[in-house]
Amino acid sequence: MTEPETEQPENEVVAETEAIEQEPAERQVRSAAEVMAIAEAIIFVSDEPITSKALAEILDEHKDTIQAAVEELQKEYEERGGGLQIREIAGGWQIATRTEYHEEVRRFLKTRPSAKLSLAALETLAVIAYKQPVTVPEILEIRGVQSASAIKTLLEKRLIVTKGHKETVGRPMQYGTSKDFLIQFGLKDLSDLPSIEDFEDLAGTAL
Amino acid sequence: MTEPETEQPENEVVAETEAIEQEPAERQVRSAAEVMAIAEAIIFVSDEPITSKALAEILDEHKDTIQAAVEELQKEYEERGGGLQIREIAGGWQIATRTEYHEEVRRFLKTRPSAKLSLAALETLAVIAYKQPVTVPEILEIRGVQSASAIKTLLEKRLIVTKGHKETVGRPMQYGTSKDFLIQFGLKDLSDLPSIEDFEDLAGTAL
Amino acid sequence: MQETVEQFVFDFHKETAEIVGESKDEIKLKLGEFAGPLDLLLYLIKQEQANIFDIPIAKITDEYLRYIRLMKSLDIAMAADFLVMAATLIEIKSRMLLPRDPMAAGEEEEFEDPRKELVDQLLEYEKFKSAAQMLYERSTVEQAVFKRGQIESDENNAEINASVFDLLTVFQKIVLRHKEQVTMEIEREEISLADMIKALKKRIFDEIELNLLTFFEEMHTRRELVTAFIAVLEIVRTEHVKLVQKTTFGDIFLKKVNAPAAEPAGS
Repeated sequence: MTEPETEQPENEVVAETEAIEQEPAERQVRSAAEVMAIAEAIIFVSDEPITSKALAEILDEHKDTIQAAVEELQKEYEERGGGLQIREIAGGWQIATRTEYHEEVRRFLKTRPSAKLSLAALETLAVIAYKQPVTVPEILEIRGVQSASAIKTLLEKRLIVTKGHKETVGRPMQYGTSKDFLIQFGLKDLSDLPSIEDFEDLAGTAL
Repeated sequence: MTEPETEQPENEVVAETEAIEQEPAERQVRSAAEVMAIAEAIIFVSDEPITSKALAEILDEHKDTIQAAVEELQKEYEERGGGLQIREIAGGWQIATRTEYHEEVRRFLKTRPSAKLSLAALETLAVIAYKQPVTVPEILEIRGVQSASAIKTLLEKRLIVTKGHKETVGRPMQYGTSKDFLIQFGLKDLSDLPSIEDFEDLAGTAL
Repeated sequence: MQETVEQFVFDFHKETAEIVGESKDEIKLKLGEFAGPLDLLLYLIKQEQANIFDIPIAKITDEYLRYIRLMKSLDIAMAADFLVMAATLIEIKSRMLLPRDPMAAGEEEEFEDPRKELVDQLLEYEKFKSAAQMLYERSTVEQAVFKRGQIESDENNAEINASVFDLLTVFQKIVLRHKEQVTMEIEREEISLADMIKALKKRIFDEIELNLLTFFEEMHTRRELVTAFIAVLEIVRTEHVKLVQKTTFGDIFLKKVNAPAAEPAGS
C-alpha cells in the first residue's frame, strides 16, 4: 500500500466510467486559450499520439480550430524552452521530453539507448518501408540475402505488419510498416520519409 | 544456414536495462533554467511523484536548488494557465491535468478506442478465427480453459458474431469472426489470414 | 578458355586463408558487420577504391573468395547467398575473359557488359543501405525522447495490442499446448489448489519473477494445468503479484510488486 494518495487522483481519471451523457448538445463557447488548454490536457493523458481530428471530436470544435490551437501550443512550448516539447508523430500529437536532456532522463530511468536493430534488420526495414507492400522474394532480390530472421524480428518488434497475400504464384505474404514504425522513428507519416531517389546520388559517389 | 549474422546483434536489443555507470563524478554547471527544464522532463517521465531529494540526487544539485526550481516551475505552470499543473503529492512532484478540464479529459478517456485485447481474449479470438464456426465447448477443448468472459468481450467489441446453432446434442451456439474483425486486422477476407506456412520460412523457428 | 574451366572447378578447400595481421576475433568482428553478400561486395569495391561502374572484376572476385574462405576457416556459419554471389562473380569473371564475337558485336548492337546486372543491383542496394543508415540515425534521435510515465494502471492490465501475426502465433502456441496436454495425460497424483498456490507463491518469492509458460509447462496433466492456471489468477488477485510482459508479445512473467496488485486482466 505505498502512496495511496496517488491512487485517488488517478482513479478520478481512469475509473468512474458512468456515461457522461449530460449536455451533448449544449455547444460550449470556448476561448482560444481554453481550447489550447484542453487540447494540452488531452494530449498529455493520451497513451498514443492523438490526431487533430480526434481532438476536434472530443471538444466538438472544428478540426482547423484544433489544428491551429495545437500548433500555437507547440510554438509556446518551443519558446518556453522547458524540458518538454509537443511533436507531430504518426499523424498525431504527443508531448515528450526534449532530446537535450536525454542523458539526465536516462540516468533517472536507468535505461540505456535500447532497441538497436541489427544491420540486417535495418536494411530489411528500409526495403519494406520504401517498397511496401513487399514480399520476401522481392526483399531478397534487393538485399541479395535471405531476410527471414530479420523479418521475424521486425514482426516481433511490431515495426512491420502483414499486408495480405500477393495475388501471384504461391500467394506470398506481403509486408508493410506499422504505426509503431512511425512512432519509433519519429515520423509524421510515410511521406515524411525522405524519397529513395535522394539516396541515389549518394550511392554512386559515396564509393 | 539463414543469416547467422543477424542473430548476434539482435540479442543485443532485448534487455539492456543495466544501470548506467558513466560519469557520475563530472559535475556539470547548469543554469537555473536548465535545472528547471531537466526537473520538468524527469517529473514528466516518472511513474510516481518524485521528491526534490530524488531529483537532487539525479541532477547532482543541492536539494534547495531543486526545491526552488520546481516551485518556480509550478508557478510558471500556474501563470501560463494551460491544461496542466505541477502538484505536490505524497511528498513528491507530479504533472497532472488541471481539474477544470476533468470533464473533457474524462470524455476522452472514455471514448478512446480500445483495440487492445487481453491475452485470454486474443487466444479465444485466434481459436475462433482459425476454427470457425466453433462452439464454446470446442473452444474449451482447444484452449483448456473456460472462455465465456473472453467471448463476451469479443462479442462486445464486435470482433465475433454468432453463426447459428450447431446441430448436435444441446445445439450449442457457434461463433465466427465478423466484418469488424477483418477491418481491425487489415484482412481482405478470411482467406487472407496468414497460415502457418506463411511464416514457416521465417527462420524456421517455433511459431 | 583454359582459365574459364579453372574457375568453374574452383575448390575452396585447396586455397589457404591469406588475410594476415589481424587476430581471429578482429576478423570475426569485421565479418560480422556485413549484412549480406552485396554489402561485402560494396566494401571490397570501396577498399580497392574502384569505380563501381568499372569494377575490376578479377581482383574483386579474388578478394571476395578470400573472405568466403576465411569465414569458412573460422567456422562462421554462412548464408547460402554468400556462395551464390561467389558463383555469380566467377561467372562474370569468366564471361569477361571470353573474346567478343566479332559477328554479333556490330556497331548498332551494344556490347552487353557482363557486370551490368551486378552493378545495377549494387546501386539499387546501396540506396537502401543509405536508407537504413537514415533510419538508424532517426531511431537514435528518437531514443533521446521520452514519453510520460504511467498515469493509469494500464501495465497491470497486461493488455495486448494485437496484429494478425500475433493471432497466428498465439494460435500455434495453443495448438502446441493442446498437443502436449494430450500426450501428457497419464495417471498422476493430483495436486490441490491450495498446494498449487503455495508452491507458486514459493516460486515467485524465490525467483522474483517467474515465466508463466515455463511454469505451465511443468504441469503434467490437464487438470494440473487448470489448477495451475486458477492458482495464477488467484495469486494475481490476492497477492502483490502482477503479470508483466517485457517485450510486446513476449512471454508473460509473474512478478512480485510492492504496490497493490491490480485486478487481473478482465478478459
